[in-house]
Amino acid sequence: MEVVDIHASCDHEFIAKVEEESEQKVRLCYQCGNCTAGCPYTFVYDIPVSQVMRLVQAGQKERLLSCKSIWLCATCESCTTRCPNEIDVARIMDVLRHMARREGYVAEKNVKKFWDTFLDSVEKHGRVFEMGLLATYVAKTGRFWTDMELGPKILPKGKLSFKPHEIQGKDKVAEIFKRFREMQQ
Amino acid sequence: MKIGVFVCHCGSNIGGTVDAARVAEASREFPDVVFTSDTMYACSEPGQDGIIQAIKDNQLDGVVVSSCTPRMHEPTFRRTVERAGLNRFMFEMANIREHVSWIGKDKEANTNKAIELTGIAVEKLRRDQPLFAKQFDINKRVLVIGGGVAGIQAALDCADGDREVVLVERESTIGGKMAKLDKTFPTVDCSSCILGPKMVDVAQHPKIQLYAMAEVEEIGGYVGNYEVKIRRKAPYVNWDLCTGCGLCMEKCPSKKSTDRFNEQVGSTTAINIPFPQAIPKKAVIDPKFCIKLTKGKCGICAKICPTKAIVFDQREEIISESVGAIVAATGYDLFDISKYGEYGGGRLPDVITGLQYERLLSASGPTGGHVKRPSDGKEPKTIVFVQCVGSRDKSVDRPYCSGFCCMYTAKQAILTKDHIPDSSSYVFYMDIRSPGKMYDEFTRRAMEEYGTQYVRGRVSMIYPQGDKLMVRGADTLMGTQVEVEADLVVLAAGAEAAVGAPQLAEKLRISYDKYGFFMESHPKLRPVETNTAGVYLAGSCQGPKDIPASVAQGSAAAAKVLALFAKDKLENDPMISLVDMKRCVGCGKCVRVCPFGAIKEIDVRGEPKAEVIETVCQGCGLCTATCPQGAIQLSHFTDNQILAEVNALCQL
Amino acid sequence: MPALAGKELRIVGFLCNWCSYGGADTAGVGRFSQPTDLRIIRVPCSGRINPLFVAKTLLSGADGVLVSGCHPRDCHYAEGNFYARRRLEVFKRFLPTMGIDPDRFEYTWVSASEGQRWQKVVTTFTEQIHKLGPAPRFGFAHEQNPATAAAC
Amino acid sequence: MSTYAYYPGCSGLGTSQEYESSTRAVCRALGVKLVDIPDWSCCGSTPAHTVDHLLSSALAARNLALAEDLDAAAVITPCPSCLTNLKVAVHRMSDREFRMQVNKLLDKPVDRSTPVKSVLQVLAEDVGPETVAEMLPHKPLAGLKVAPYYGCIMNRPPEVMQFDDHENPMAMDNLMAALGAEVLPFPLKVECCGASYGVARKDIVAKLSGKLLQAAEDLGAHAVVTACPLCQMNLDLRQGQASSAAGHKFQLPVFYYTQLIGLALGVPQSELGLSKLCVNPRLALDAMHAVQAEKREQEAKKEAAKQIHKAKAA
Ligand SMILES: Cc1cc2nc3c(=O)[nH]c(=O)nc-3n(C[C@H](O)[C@H](O)[C@H](O)COP(=O)(O)OP(=O)(O)OC[C@H]3O[C@@H](n4cnc5c(N)ncnc54)[C@H](O)[C@@H]3O)c2cc1C
Ligand SMILES: Cc1cc2nc3c(=O)[nH]c(=O)nc-3n(C[C@H](O)[C@H](O)[C@H](O)COP(=O)(O)OP(=O)(O)OC[C@H]3O[C@@H](n4cnc5c(N)ncnc54)[C@H](O)[C@@H]3O)c2cc1C
Ligand code: SF4
Ligand code: SF4
Ligand code: SF4
Ligand code: SF4
Ligand code: SF4
Ligand code: SF4
Ligand code: SF4
Ligand code: SF4
Repeated sequence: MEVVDIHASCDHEFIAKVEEESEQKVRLCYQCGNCTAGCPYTFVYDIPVSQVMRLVQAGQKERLLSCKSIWLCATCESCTTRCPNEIDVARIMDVLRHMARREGYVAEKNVKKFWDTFLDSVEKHGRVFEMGLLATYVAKTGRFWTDMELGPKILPKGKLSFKPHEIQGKDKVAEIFKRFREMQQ
Repeated sequence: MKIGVFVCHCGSNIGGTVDAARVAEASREFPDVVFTSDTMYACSEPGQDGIIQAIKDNQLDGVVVSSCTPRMHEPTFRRTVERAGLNRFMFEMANIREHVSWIGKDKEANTNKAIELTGIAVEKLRRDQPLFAKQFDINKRVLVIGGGVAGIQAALDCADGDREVVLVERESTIGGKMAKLDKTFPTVDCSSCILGPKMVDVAQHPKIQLYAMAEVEEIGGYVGNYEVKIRRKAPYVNWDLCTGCGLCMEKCPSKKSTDRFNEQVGSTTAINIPFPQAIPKKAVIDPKFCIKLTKGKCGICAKICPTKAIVFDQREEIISESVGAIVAATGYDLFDISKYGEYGGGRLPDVITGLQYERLLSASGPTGGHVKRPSDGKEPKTIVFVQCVGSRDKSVDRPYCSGFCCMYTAKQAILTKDHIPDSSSYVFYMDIRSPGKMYDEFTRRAMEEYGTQYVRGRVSMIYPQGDKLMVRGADTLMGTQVEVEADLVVLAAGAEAAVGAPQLAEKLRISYDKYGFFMESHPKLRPVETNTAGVYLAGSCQGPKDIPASVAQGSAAAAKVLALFAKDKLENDPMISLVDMKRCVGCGKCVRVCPFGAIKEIDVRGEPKAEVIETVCQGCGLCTATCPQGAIQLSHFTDNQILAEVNALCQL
Repeated sequence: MPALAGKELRIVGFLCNWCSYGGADTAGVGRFSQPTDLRIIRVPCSGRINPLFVAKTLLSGADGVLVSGCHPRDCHYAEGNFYARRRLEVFKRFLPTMGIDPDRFEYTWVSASEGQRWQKVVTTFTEQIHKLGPAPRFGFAHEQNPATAAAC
Repeated sequence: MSTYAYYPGCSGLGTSQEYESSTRAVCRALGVKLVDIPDWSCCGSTPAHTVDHLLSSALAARNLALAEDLDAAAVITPCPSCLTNLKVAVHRMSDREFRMQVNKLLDKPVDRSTPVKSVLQVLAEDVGPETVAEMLPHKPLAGLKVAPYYGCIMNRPPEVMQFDDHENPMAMDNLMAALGAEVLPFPLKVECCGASYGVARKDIVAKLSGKLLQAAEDLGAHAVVTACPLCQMNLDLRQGQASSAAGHKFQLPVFYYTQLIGLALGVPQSELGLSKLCVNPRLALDAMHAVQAEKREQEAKKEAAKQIHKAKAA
């Protein structure tokens, strides 16, 4: 196991940034583990959420931004709701994800691709085009649709439209994305 | 007038961020100041001797010490100047520690501020007058409020000190929480075996007057002379006649009454004696459940009672008592676990509080000491204990540690193994707090000898699965989520202030913290005194405390009462209001405003005038701020003095 | 002595001995750092405070006055703070007629245990006064501008 | 009753068509007036807030701005995911600074703070289970054992959602009880079903949804009732995947609560969309009818016995 020099490796700037963007004080966490206890996703996490909190306190940026957990958090709000110190843990998970994106870390590529494809669809049509979303996702991941067996279940129900639901204001929605990107620069 | 100014460094406490020498030097410029010096520790023996020497050498008429808060050392220095022959009121203090050096970082600003605060103290001192205390009689009886173990101890110690004691308990029996416990840590001796005899002593002590089912209604007066009104609720039984035979309980048909003593584990009869060792051992009817009192029918108990003690039309009564001192010992209550929806508190019958579990363990409890879970009466084999429920949790506004639940959880885990040898116990904890004599050894025994599994982490949710309870928690040391299927879950519900504690504090005119616990005068040096003279604290009404600490405080409070009663006369605080007869127009406004009834209207040659009863006045100054003529002035805080302070700050 | 030139304004506090003065002590014991402008005058009870003291203080050149007592119902003398509140509430409404910005005067409650609250009260009030700037000077109080006078 | 600005959400046009149509039908039947937000756009759902909170709020806020012109009592939506995004946007925009930032991204700025509610909240609070019960004295769903499942974000975090109990919500329970259904105390009401990981990580959904289905089955439920398109899809469409993961075949119909209310109120089949469900709803309805039939039979027997008794006595 790696020995961590807790003085030298603590990235204070990172801690400050997480605190600023999430508007949460990570020092309030006393490591009770309640968030981990309640998190339905612990079974797929590489770092349980209470340890994510601990690593933020210890300023371990690299380990955090490269972990899988931040991509697998479903924002179910269990941790936020039950944290005895009223820390919005889910929001910290979100913020870590934002940072990972900005700095080019993606530990769960398919999850990111799915979300990106979803937003592309919104940007393009104003609303999500479910069928198009699936098609693009399959194309992007280069994986054949893993849910193939669901096809016969859902297609006959006539629920998935083969045509996007375009809206009049779709340019306005696209504009939101555009302005957002400009603002980011 | 000749004034001396002494500026304290308090080691580096003041000296670190205030230039004490410069404060002393600058003070020389103030009017009437003839001597200044700076000293390392003003309150130390050489420090005080230095002051005395300077008074004598320079024939000083008054002294200013610039140091810590007057709430700490004003009495100390008053005694110092008295030893040098001055009147103790010819002394002022400037608070340059708590209000300056400890809160400001800028040394220059601090020094400037310290000089100014010293300046206003000098201006006030220039207008001080020697004041002399009056003596008054003291009523050497004591009121103890709350008959838990702390109140019992205080009452017995005072009574053994030959003082009359009035003990007021709101339940129908004394004993408090300790009476409900099975065994007690760290010795695991039976609670009622050690408390029972003390309770009997209370009942039999000729110096103790016990009022059970009673609460304090109103408190008037002041140290040495309190007037107390006590409201005694109606038990619907004439207690002079009731022998505690219990025949009525056997026959009462209303069997679904709330069983308060057993923490609502099961129910009881409408007429009830809470437990066999109750003191007083008298029956009480719960009017909410008595068929006679709710529907007019029944009356079986009245027929059966051999002494004809039942009185259905009994009314509550108000009793007056005069006492000289009061001990508050009203204890704590438990956090309401239903606030934790995720634990199913109050919803799932097999999720219970620690105190309920004590009743299940107790041989005199509703299950006769056989641990049976409430839902189906089965003996549980897997028991999960969850610590810090309603403690150390900001989200439910209980950030404090309840102090004793780590220990009682360990105790309950040990007792569980004794009761059910083939059981497994799990304790979810965040930290184990066991800082007492033999305490840590005790929790270690729970783990090492009794095989209790301690899991470091909080529990997030508890939900039923079949006839079991699924407990989902974390083991932070293992770094993972864990689950246990339990038969019974015991929540270590934290302690909170007793119901009604703030209201009682207001009647006693003592302070309480934001959670309702009573405030002591000083957290370290005056732990059982309050800021109201003659009112003392004992036990967990001041903050969660285990039995040893509660008993120690009961005795400490008794010692304070006995020390107070060792004097035959008390001296009043001479900082009282006085009326200037020439100015008073007899409007009576001050008479009406005084909260203590300390001003009476007198007749001076046919004209109404106000007069202050010196031993009654508490020195609040409300009258002074009210009088339209400026005729009534609070000594030591006169209008002139306060305005001189204002001027010193503003008009230079 | 004037307030420290350029750094401080003149703020005077009237605090009851039992609650707020104790709260200020608690803040000190807890080392809760605060701006240095405030000078505290200790009185037994907020009920002792005659509104005229506050008026006099403001007219004499103070830039702000803070009165603090026990929480309602928590008065050491039973009901002193109740009278204080009534008087000071009326007084505050009366301030504009005296040509004084009512924001220069605040009254509040802080108990002896509330060190942190005291820190907040002082910090906020001091900020508020700094926003208002030095009070306009009344001719009769003094000629000299305290802000330019040398420290002690 | 007031008029509400209605935000259907994207899935209502596709995978949750039956939720959409049954919601409209039930609202009509219960006198809840809906006015669609004209030209509404996607709220951004989960993907948006995983990218950035400002972008996420702006996508939601575009709709809030459009709704302002409708002058409605509240913006309401059937979908908890949309609800969360809209509510969080409103919540955060109470901070002026943040609102200004959001408005910078929008063509039409948000001026006021509009209340946002779920359709469930309106039905539970503004209509109320008592009203529903009064309309249905014959308790049409008697005998149907349901496990109400709220999903993780309908009530959480409580500071933002401000609706019902966040650990043990009861709104749907009470509505179902009003229809006469037997409501089971479902212990995992607010546990997560796997959310939107169905496509990228279906193993997660299979496991989490499997837990929920197992708990409902253990209670003896005839059906699960949901209020969320994603939950419904995970539990219904992906029930087979959950079964394979659990190594145990689940056969639990998963209704939208609006479908059951609609069924009880006699809303036409075309609007209920029961045929759009994957696990055959008949399984549950047949069980219900069986219970009802048995009960009728028992009552008839009792009645007969009484008659005989009377006759004998006479
Ligand atoms: C589950 C559990 C297990 C515990 N086990 C142990 C143990 O093993 N060992 C140990 O050392 N400690 C134990 N404790 C702690 C112990 O209960 C307390 O230390 C002790 O009871 C404190 O005594 P007290 O007199 O201060 O308060 P209490 O016992 O609460 O007594 C206060 C009394 O005042 C009365 N009262 C309240 N308000 C009023 C009023 N306004 N007027 C009149 N009367 C009033 C109450 O009715 C009560 O009788 C345990 C606590 C719990 C919850
Ligand atoms: C590093 C440290 C920091 C601490 N900080 C704090 C703190 O911040 N807050 C706090 O509350 N507590 C603190 N404590 C604990 C505190 O020191 C004790 O609570 C306190 O001193 C106990 O007082 P005492 O009178 O019982 O014992 P002591 O202070 O030990 O006094 C005993 C006295 O008896 C004398 N004596 C011993 N034997 C004999 C004999 N046979 N004949 C005559 N005289 C004898 C000794 O010389 C001594 O003067 C701290 C302790 C340590 C070690
Ligand atoms: S629940 Fe809160 S305090 Fe506990 S470990 Fe998680 S973030 Fe920290
Ligand atoms: S919000 Fe994310 S981290 Fe928190 S409990 Fe849910 S999935 Fe886990
Ligand atoms: S007088 Fe006060 S400030 Fe001075 S040494 Fe003593 S405690 Fe410290
Ligand atoms: S009331 Fe009568 S019957 Fe009941 S215990 Fe007292 S003496 Fe016995
Ligand atoms: S009169 Fe009341 S207390 Fe007496 S036996 Fe009947 S129900 Fe019980
Ligand atoms: S004593 Fe132990 S269980 Fe109780 S609050 Fe403190 S740490 Fe928690
Ligand atoms: S100071 Fe005045 S009002 Fe206060 S107790 Fe004395 S006489 Fe009464
Ligand atoms: S208020 Fe003043 S003038 Fe009136 S009676 Fe009292 S002392 Fe005299």
